Amino acid sequence: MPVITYREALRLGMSEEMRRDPNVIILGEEVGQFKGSYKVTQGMLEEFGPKRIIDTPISEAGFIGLAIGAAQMGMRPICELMFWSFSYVAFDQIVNNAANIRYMSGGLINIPLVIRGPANGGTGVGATHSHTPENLLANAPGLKVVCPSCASDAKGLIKTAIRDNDPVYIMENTLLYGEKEEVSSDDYTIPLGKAAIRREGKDLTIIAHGMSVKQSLLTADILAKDHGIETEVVDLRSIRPLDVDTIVKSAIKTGRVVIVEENKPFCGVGAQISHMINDLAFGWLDAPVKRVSAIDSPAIYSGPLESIQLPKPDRILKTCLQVCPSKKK
Amino acid sequence: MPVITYREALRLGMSEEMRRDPNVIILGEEVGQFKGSYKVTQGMLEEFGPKRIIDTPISEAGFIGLAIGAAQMGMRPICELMFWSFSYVAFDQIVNNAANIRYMSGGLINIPLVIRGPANGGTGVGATHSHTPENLLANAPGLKVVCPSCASDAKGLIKTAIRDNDPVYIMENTLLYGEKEEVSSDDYTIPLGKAAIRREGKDLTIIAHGMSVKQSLLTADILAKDHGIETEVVDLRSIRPLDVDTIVKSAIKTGRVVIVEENKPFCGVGAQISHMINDLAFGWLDAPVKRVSAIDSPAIYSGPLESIQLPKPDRILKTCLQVCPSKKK
Amino acid sequence: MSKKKTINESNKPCLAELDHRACADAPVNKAMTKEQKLHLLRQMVRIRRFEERSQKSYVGGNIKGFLHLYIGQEAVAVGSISVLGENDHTITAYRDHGHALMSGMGMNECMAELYGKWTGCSKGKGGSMHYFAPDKRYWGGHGIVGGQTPLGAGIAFAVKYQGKKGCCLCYMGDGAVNQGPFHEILNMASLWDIPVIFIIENNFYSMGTSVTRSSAFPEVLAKRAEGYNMAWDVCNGHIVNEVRDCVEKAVKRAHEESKPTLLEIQTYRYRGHSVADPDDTYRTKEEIEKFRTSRDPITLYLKLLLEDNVITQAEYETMDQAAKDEAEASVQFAEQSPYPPEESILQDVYWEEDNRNEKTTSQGVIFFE
Amino acid sequence: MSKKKTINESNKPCLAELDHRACADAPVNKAMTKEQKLHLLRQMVRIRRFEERSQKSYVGGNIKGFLHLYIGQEAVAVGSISVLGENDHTITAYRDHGHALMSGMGMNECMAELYGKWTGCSKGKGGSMHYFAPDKRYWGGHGIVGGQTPLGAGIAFAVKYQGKKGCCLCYMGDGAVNQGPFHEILNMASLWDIPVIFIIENNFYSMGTSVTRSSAFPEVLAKRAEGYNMAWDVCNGHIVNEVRDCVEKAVKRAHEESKPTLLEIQTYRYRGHSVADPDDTYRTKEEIEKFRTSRDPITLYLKLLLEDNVITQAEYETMDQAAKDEAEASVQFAEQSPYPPEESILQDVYWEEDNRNEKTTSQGVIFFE
Ligand SMILES: Cc1ncc(C[n+]2csc(CCOP(=O)(O)OP(=O)(O)O)c2C)c(N)n1
Ligand SMILES: Cc1ncc(C[n+]2csc(CCOP(=O)(O)OP(=O)(O)O)c2C)c(N)n1
Ligand SMILES: [Mg+2]
Ligand SMILES: [Mg+2]
Repeated sequence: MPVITYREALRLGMSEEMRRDPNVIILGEEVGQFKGSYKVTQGMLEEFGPKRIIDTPISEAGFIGLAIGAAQMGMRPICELMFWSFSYVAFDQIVNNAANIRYMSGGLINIPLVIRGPANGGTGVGATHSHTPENLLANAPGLKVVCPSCASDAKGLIKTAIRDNDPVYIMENTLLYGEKEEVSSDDYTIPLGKAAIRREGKDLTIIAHGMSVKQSLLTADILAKDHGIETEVVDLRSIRPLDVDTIVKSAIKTGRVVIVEENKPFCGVGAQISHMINDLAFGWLDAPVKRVSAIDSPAIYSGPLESIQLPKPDRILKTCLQVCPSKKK
Repeated sequence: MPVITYREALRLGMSEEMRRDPNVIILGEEVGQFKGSYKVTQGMLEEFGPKRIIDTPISEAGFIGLAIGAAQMGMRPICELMFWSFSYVAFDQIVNNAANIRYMSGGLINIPLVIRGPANGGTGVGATHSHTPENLLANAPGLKVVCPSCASDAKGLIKTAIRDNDPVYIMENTLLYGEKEEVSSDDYTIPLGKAAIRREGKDLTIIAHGMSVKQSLLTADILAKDHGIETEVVDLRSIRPLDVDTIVKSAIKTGRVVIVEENKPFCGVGAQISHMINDLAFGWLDAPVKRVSAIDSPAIYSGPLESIQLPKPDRILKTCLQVCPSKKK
Repeated sequence: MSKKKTINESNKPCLAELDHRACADAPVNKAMTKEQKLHLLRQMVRIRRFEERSQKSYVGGNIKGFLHLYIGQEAVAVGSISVLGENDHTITAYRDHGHALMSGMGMNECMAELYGKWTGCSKGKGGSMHYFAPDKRYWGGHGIVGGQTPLGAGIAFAVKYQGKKGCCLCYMGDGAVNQGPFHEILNMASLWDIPVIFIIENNFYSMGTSVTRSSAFPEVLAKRAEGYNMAWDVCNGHIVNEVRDCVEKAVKRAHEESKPTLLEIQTYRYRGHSVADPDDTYRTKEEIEKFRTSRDPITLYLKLLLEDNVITQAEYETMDQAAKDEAEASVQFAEQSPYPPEESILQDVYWEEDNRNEKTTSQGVIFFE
Repeated sequence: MSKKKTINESNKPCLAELDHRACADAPVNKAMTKEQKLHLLRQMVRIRRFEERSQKSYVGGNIKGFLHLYIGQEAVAVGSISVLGENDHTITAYRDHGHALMSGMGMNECMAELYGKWTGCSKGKGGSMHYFAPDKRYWGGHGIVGGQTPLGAGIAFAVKYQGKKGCCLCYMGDGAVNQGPFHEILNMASLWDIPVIFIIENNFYSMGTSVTRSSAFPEVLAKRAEGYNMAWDVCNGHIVNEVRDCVEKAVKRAHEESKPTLLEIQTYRYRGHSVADPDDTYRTKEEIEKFRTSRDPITLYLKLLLEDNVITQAEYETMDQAAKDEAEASVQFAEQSPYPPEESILQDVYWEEDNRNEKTTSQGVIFFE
């Protein structure tokens, strides 16, 4: 299998779907002539032409609303947000129109819309460019939210998202775009709502999504090496639908759970998962479910501080050892 | 003490503060000549004049952004949203500019802004007008969110909010505007972040905010009468800051907790509170923490169905009895 | 753009003399058959009687939420939609009963929707503000002011993408022109030659705010189009023939040049903003009364059709009675219909959940408790 | 509004001959003392040298995130801010170094901010896009395109409310004009006579998109103001005197009539959108080179001052060296400064938490884990 980047995997997934289905188009700022702000769409203008790869003005509410209207008519638009932070200027279109029209029409309409772009901190772009709104969006019934953590998932999930007949929002990560791995050239899809166990373990469960999966795996290595703790790492992949089964099974198996995410803590995805585990695995837990989220302030610019603010192995490790004491020492 | 409505209590609180401080102004659609869509500001144009009671175009992002700019300069604007649902067209201003500018300026700036308006279902206004975004807003560090459940709190909390030097968002309820109770004419304030125990009990704790407090109290009556269960009802009043102390003490005291809210379940306020209780009262609980939220679809229009969708005594009761079995029978 | 003489540029509700024969001889109107003319009249009457009847039910407590009546504005929806062809679409805001009925929706499904019944056009899930009929190319019914305007452009975009000669009429109120997304989409519509026709139904008030208290603009609102190099026009919405003439030109521009237009159609609502609006702070009873008596769209068109011997007074009365009967029957229908079943609350949220089959690639939990 | 001859209406970057003496004799410019003239030149040079030095640090890996350089556009910030008085304010977008320095901020605090240091103007919390100096009536530095435009109007609103004769200059890029909130605030500014001056710094590109690919508009962007009954003007941003003349008239309008203005100042950036932008897809190297050689704001103003014997070449070189030295020293300062302490992450979030005292009425938990 060819080794390609996360960025290329996204592009491949979209290109395959665009070849399959002429109703798929891409709209966004700088997606065409500029080749994409993060080069995800590089080369696609050449292949698919300006009718399908559409450079927009800086009018997120406008072009996403336009995409919703077009989606109602059977098109399958993919909107690129340069950052998910900019979803806030289009929030009404994104959560109200996209999520509610099907319901308010009694099911007469459906909206096969994909919105994608990066949602992460860690590169010093500051408080206005570092939002991770997966919790805000997954709050709305009618929407689906996925956060691929690696290249092969990126391809499989974006293809599913494009074929899905409901709005699916994909949160990527600028720090993952360059990460490489083997990605099949086959026409494969990954179901939404299916988590992946990235590492098996019996002592402790870490639940994570997106970049936090990587940080959690690094931590799991340390936990094994330095503390004799065997950690199971669950990559959610999809926030809504959510693979509650896998989560709860792992929680019951290990009895100890840490949730890692870049979300701000108050009503973050971790809060929802913690609630469900405490409910569904009540009596099975040997320690309270703990979270490692972004430290609860707006994203700080300063590099070394931002690195502390986001969940990294040192903070994750500390919390894991609270939940599951070291077996060595 | 005079008996006045929730609506009048809000008006009284705002009027008192406007008399105290010439920097307080009100901006919103129909707040002046029309006397307020829900008549909260009735008569204020006459008292304070058009310089301070300002009718705006239907431009929420514009006038809230304007208020943020004015607040930086030492003014203390109160923005009325006709419904909090319309915050979504101004979401960037509301969560990004209002929450982040202080931080990004290293503390040079502060934004004494109040935004208020109703956030509730239950009146058949449908999916686009029934949002309860307290969870989405309280997610953002830099913001404060309060949800008064009764007239005397409405006055005390809005006065505190106006004097607070940070953005405070007040979520009211069209179904509470007409509710009357004794409200002091004194110049009193209620601290943000202080919950109120509305009913004491030893068997079960219900945690609620806004309209759900009323529904919970009704349920507590039934629980006492029909099931011999003594329920403690905690009214959060404030979502952020949050009175974690009172919540956890009550949870430890009763060992059984139900959280009631109009929020949609996924990452609702209840998820956050459930997580905290499970963490801080770990080992003290006799049953899993359960939630009664809005049923997880967009707000339905049809009256009888909306009544099922929102938390009402019948659904609350059922969940309470799951968590705390009837003592009679 | 040409501006017609009947147009009011003072931007106060204006009662200058109107010519009910205006545009009667415009080609698009001259070409109508007798049945087509009667159709226009009948639709205006049906809309009015439907709404009057719904108001009665609302006041009687049988309808919840908001009820925004279109009474007085009927010629706008009727005139404009009457010039559309099979690839043309419509979308509007929450004051949507007129557009829905004129698009071919039935009174029964519309009334049942108001009653929140399972037989309603949206199964009782949408209510007054959210009527939809995609099979009639009618896309709602939208509650957030201005929120439907990018959707309208998107519909027209799709029509063009799919290679059809069609357009989308996208209606909004005078108060909606100050919502940001409308501005964004005006720019895009012009930049990309999208065959969308934005129609500002200027009834001179947004709730209790007169247009001059909410908007800064040159002579007319529609002139803002010039800032986007977009064609625009203004017409009088009390005269159905004038609406047809004006909209038909814009439709031609959309069909033949794939160009957008911003139209302003000046009109007036007789009722409060919604039925619950006390309507006593921003205009006088006399103003309403004068509009009702001097420029009612039904009266004016009836006068023309009587003069031209298209209809007799007796025939009109039969038509009117039929509309009343139809409205009354729709109330019967609504009242006898069941409410949606409880399990329907979680239906129509996700297409994929409503249509689970072997191809469904969604797993896990999608609804939460 | 008057349009000056040097203005380019083709809306492509235009290289027509420029007169470096344009507006030199306008009253606002004639009235300047020698020191004032030198001040303008010095500020342009300081901005340029500061940014060139910051670019070097960025390429060297010492600065994170985005770095949007203003090089080529200096005459806009310098000319416009130079005509302001003590009740006048400024606010801008993320390309904010020029406005910050011209507002009186020091190179040290600005460079330290880029380095993410505790001594930075925002304590290292804001970065390049978020410089603030309220004491200098400079309100940032904003990262969301168009998001600062309502704030600018709000600042001007407050000035007027407080009974002062002042205004706010609110800058944005040519790409920002298609953000909804800007449209909303244009309407409100005109409707309410807010003394705000919106300045579109039209450098003909938003990232890789030329202005004609992102906006539909008549001859010039600023003409959109007519849709709001707002005064507007366009000027050439390569010539600092022309900027001063144009902005000063708008400031007068704000001060004396409390009326807003929409200005378009045509300019050009030499560097990529940000330092990381490869800058190879949307314009030619030749285009950049021609701007740099034929219409550089510093070169043009220096030429004028040399001609008028305000400065000698040697004096200029001293000035330039001083700016370079100052920039270099600011790098030293930044490098030697500490990073913010870890506990500062949770400071400056809430005023009430940073200033807890007996009057604080906030209790409970405000930061979560
Ligand atoms: C974004 C948003 N803000 C406010 C409202 C509340 N609202 C509903 S209708 C309306 C007035 C609209 O007036 P206009 O656009 O003139 O339409 P008309 O009612 O006259 O048909 C307002 C303020 C809303 N629905 N959406
Ligand atoms: C709402 C929003 N959308 C997109 C962006 C990403 N972005 C940052 S700058 C920029 C281009 C802006 O160009 P222009 O307004 O012309 O200013 P210039 O960079 O030329 O100074 C874009 C698209 C953003 N910051 N905010
Ligand atoms: Mg109106
Ligand atoms: Mg630009």
